[in-house]
Amino acid sequence: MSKVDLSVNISSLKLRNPIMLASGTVGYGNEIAEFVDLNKIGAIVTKSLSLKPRKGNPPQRITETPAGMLNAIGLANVGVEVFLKEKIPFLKKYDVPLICNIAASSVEEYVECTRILNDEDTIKAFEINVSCPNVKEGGLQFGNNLSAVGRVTEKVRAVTDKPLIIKLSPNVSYIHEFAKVVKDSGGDAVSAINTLVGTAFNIFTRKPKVQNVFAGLSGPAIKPIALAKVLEIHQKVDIPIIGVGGIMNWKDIVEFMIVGASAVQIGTLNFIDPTAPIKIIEDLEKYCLQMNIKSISELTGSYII
Amino acid sequence: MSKVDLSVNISSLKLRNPIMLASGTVGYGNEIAEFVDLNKIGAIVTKSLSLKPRKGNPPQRITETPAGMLNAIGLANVGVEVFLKEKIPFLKKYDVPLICNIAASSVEEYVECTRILNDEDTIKAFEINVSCPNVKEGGLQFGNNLSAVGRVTEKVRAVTDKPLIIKLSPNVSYIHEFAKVVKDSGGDAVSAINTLVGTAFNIFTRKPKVQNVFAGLSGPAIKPIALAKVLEIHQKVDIPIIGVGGIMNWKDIVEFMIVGASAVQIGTLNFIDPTAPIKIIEDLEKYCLQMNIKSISELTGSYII
Amino acid sequence: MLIVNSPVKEIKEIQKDIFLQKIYSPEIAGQIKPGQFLNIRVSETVFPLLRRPFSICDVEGDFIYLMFNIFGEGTRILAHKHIDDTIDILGPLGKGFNITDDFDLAVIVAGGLGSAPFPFLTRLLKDKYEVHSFVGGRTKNDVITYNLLNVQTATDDGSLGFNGNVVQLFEKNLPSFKDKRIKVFGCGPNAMLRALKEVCITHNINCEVSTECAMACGFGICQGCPIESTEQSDKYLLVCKDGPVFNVKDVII
Amino acid sequence: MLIVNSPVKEIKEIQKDIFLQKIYSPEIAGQIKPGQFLNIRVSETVFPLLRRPFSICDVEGDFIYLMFNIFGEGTRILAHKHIDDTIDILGPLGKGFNITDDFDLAVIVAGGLGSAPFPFLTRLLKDKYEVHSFVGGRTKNDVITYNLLNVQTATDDGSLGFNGNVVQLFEKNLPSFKDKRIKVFGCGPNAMLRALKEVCITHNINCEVSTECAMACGFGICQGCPIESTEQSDKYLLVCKDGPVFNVKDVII
Ligand SMILES: Cc1cc2nc3c(=O)[nH]c(=O)nc-3n(C[C@H](O)[C@H](O)[C@H](O)COP(=O)(O)OP(=O)(O)OC[C@H]3O[C@@H](n4cnc5c(N)ncnc54)[C@H](O)[C@@H]3O)c2cc1C
Ligand SMILES: Cc1cc2nc3c(=O)[nH]c(=O)nc-3n(C[C@H](O)[C@H](O)[C@H](O)COP(=O)(O)OP(=O)(O)OC[C@H]3O[C@@H](n4cnc5c(N)ncnc54)[C@H](O)[C@@H]3O)c2cc1C
Ligand SMILES: Cc1cc2nc3c(=O)[nH]c(=O)nc-3n(C[C@H](O)[C@H](O)[C@H](O)COP(=O)(O)O)c2cc1C
Ligand SMILES: Cc1cc2nc3c(=O)[nH]c(=O)nc-3n(C[C@H](O)[C@H](O)[C@H](O)COP(=O)(O)O)c2cc1C
Ligand code: FES
Ligand code: FES
Repeated sequence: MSKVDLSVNISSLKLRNPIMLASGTVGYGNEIAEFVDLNKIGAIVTKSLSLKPRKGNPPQRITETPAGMLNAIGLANVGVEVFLKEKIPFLKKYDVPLICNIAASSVEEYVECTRILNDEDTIKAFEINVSCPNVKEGGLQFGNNLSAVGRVTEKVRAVTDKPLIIKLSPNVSYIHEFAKVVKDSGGDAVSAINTLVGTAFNIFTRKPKVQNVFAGLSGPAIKPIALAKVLEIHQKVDIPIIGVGGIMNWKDIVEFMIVGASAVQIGTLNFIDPTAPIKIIEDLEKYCLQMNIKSISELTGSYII
Repeated sequence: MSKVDLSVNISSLKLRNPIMLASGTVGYGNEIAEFVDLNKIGAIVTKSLSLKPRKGNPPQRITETPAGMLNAIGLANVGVEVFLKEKIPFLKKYDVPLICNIAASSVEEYVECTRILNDEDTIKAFEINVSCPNVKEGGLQFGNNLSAVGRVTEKVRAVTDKPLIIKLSPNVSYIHEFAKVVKDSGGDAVSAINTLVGTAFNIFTRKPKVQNVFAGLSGPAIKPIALAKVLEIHQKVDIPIIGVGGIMNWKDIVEFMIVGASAVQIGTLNFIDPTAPIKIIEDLEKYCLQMNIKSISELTGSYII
Repeated sequence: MLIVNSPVKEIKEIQKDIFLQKIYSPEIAGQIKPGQFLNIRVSETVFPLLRRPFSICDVEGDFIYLMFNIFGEGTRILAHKHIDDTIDILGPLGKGFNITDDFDLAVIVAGGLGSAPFPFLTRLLKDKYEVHSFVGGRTKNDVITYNLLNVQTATDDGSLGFNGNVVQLFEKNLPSFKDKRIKVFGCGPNAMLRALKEVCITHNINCEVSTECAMACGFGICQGCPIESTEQSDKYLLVCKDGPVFNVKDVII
Repeated sequence: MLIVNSPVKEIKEIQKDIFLQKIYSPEIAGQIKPGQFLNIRVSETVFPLLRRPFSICDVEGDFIYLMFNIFGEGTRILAHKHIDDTIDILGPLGKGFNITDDFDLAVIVAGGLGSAPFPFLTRLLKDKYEVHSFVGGRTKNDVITYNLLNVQTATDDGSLGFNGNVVQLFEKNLPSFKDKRIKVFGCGPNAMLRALKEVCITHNINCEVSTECAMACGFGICQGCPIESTEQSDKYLLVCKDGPVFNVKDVII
């Protein structure tokens, strides 16, 4: 047995280790299971689900940038019904906390999705994606609108007792204001960050490289920004934070925890080395032993400023 | 003589080519002049000047990140008086438009700096840095505060007839709102973007790698974000835009121009290859010839979406 | 699907700017099929960040071959590997060509680097089937006939072979195949594959093509590589998982 | 200041994990002075992005030498260069050691890779002056005495030479120099340089140290490398331009 306690808590959700697989980067778990023993992972977050299936954006959907990538998948997903019928059975075979990420176009749709998914025991928590570029409320993007984020949190809270995580947009001036609204509206935790808005153009055709024009930037390029957002929240709001953005190795995870994350999500790295999450767990354990850390949760917010 | 017209206009400021050297990345021109024939550059922007000399932040001030760097220099500068006395004489020897970048802690200080510098003929335009992390108004950072940016623009406009450029912060939800305020308050152009807020921590000491904790992210990592900000402004506000952020080669410059920039600034690249700006000019010319572009300004906002 | 680090054993410039890389990879060699591909991490660093997809060009015992040109940073780094440097391979990926159909004559139609998957396909077909190859390029430098059989060439500028594109050349030759049950295997730029599809549909010819698409993961988790299906308009197929080889009847290229 | 691409001609591991790289660079060799440094771009790509500063370790005719260990990604890439790969050098940078002072005996005090600038300094001093070297490290593997003269060693763990740090060793030996006009040249971690400064100030010994600091440009345009001056409290000196060598009297380390 390991001498280091790697388990962490996000509100009432207990994870065997802080490593979650991020929404949109592991589909519904099937393909990644060929590389990762899901039973060893902290938690898995589904691709964003909407009420009805969504076809997503036409190609080209992705492009590479320096130390990063842009994507505009357009929330392609099977919808909650098909998810329950066709995707959950596979995930039931594993002993890994399943977190359903939900994306919707209105407060009502968020609530409806949650209600439909809530009875499924395999689902251990919800992560609400308020930061997808296509989702607007009153002309503003949901994720950039304090009162919209408050309203979604409150209404979804009303229909579920499971841990409720709100995934925040980084494309705002002060992310801690959003974390505060989440807390005040009954949310249990926040994930920070979703992708940053970016674009890229072909200089010969003058057309956007990603068909949707604006796309989301992820990968190591954004890590310093994600760390700053997590730190900002940690300094100002007392709410559990799940750190996401540019994690490539165990060191990045330690860095996220030091600046305030209780757990982390691995995204883009799954595309590059899908076996990394497992290797990282071992490395984290070694670090803790070396640093004489008994429980990895001691790291959370342990910065010395 | 060249067959391509590389000259561009930013309001009444005519540049021989679109390549400007960004504030804070070429000091006051002396050292860079060993590598770059300043007479060939579009314009040079000084390190941000304040009314009084500023010592800047204690070390460590910089650190590297994936395809980027963080800096928190803390606006170390000689102050406007010393600048006029000791730094201008060197720059006078060159035939290159000099743009003074100004950073201040209050509207009054911005106005005062501009007034003092305005009589110096060598100074061809002002760039107002409203996005430095240390500068606050009413608790908010200046650059994230629409009315503060409007007020600075208006008041500085009142004391100078030279082209007035406002350098915008990218750490906001909708940068075009700021560009609009600048335009409505009498500004002639905007520079986009300044650095993004980021941080990095040492995982063994748990201390910030940059002493100031929060620092500004620059370099190729941020290029997709900078491009998206320029495009957002171009789509919504009719004002000349100077594109800045992560430019490493001529292709990046073309990309910035396509999404809407009338000119560009090279920042971090000066540290890595100070001779690059000159090489890039030749490459730009070749591209224009190849693409049958007579005047490089045709590129500005020529995206096909 | 495996992730293996395999050593480069030989790098040859088989013609100007076209590289053939021989890699010792028994794991991959043992299970890969023609038309499948590999997603290769060319550097351990964050630059370039993503893997790069390459067709399996050929298999010989425990060795596999890649064929590529220097297109951007990733292929530049790949071309500059030294002997015994290892490369990080994820694969085999996707669905390859179906060679169990009912046909007598295999016709290969390749444009530019679209020749890459065909040496391996040819190796597996040649003992059982007659194989004819139509190979095109913009100029003669872009025509890659390496290890192909019964080759006819076409160039846009007429510098080699037929003056025109390779699909036109193929169509022109169709009459000569008229008594045979033929199957066409195509690879090249999407514009070429579109033209090939049209010809094959018109003449009711069985045709599979290997399509190209920007990819992140290569194995179905990122949804980055959609291609429009002719069957279902409400969802896309994925090039990396459902393809890269499709029957032209099944996709809108 | 120049930017040159110079070919690597030899890479040697002079002791476990310590590399010496010989580079053909007549341009740099012709003008660099001991204590000056080079800012090296180890990759043409954006990773790593910034140049890496290295002391000039030695100069022999048209060749220069660098000494380094594999610390992170940049030095890893540098250590894996092949013969005749070129490296992109910006330099010479900064102010070197002043060897025109009035002294009879040069005393070198080096900790760990702080030995790097001293082979060159020793080469220039040895004909005119007596040179004594005190070299320390955490363990015996960290003690680098390469091409130094009259060496005494110290290790924190006592595995080689004096059991303690190199500044203590130097101080212990001070009495033996008491009739000579000595000048001390120090390089090593800042904590060591602080201790060395204290000893030298206490005993009124002329001492120059080469300081270390994170750098972006290396030539004075980024303001990234401040060091507190003893003269002026209202502004910092720059390590890259005003240093990296400072007289201990002039800076607060
Ligand atoms: C299934 C499949 C098989 C392929 N087989 C081969 C082959 O055998 N030989 C060969 O030379 N090329 C092949 N390609 C194309 C090859 O992947 C690209 O040439 C390569 O990714 C270019 O990388 P780069 O870093 O040199 O170029 P860059 O332009 O620097 O790459 C930038 C980004 O664009 C992507 N990209 C660029 N061109 C293409 C392209 N044509 N298709 C998909 N993504 C692209 C890259 O993967 C990368 O993410 C194949 C592509 C696919 C999808
Ligand atoms: C004037 C000067 C002379 C030097 N001379 C030598 C020498 O002769 N031999 C030698 O081995 N090392 C020397 N160093 C230290 C050397 O620059 C670092 O070891 C090297 O930058 C590490 O780069 P990396 O990519 O391997 O490490 P990483 O940790 O990956 O580097 C990350 C970043 O931190 C910076 N950094 C890391 N360590 C240091 C350090 N100690 N000092 C300054 N910046 C650092 C890097 O430049 C880079 O920007 C010198 C430093 C300075 C300032
Ligand atoms: C291809 C791709 C698809 C994504 N899809 C979703 C999604 O459906 N819902 C969501 O909340 N986040 C989605 N994300 C964002 C990631 O979950 C994560 O927040 C982001 O990529 C930053 O982490 P990374 O840098 O580790 O990738 C997606 C990211 C990528 C790269
Ligand atoms: C070390 C450093 C110092 C900077 N100082 C200033 C400054 O004083 N004033 C300012 O307006 N911008 C300053 N900047 C921001 C740059 O001018 C530029 O907006 C930013 O670096 C993005 O461009 P880049 O990615 O090309 O570097 C500084 C940037 C760096 C890296
Ligand atoms: S490339 Fe990721 S799903 Fe196809
Ligand atoms: S490293 Fe840039 S000023 Fe010293």
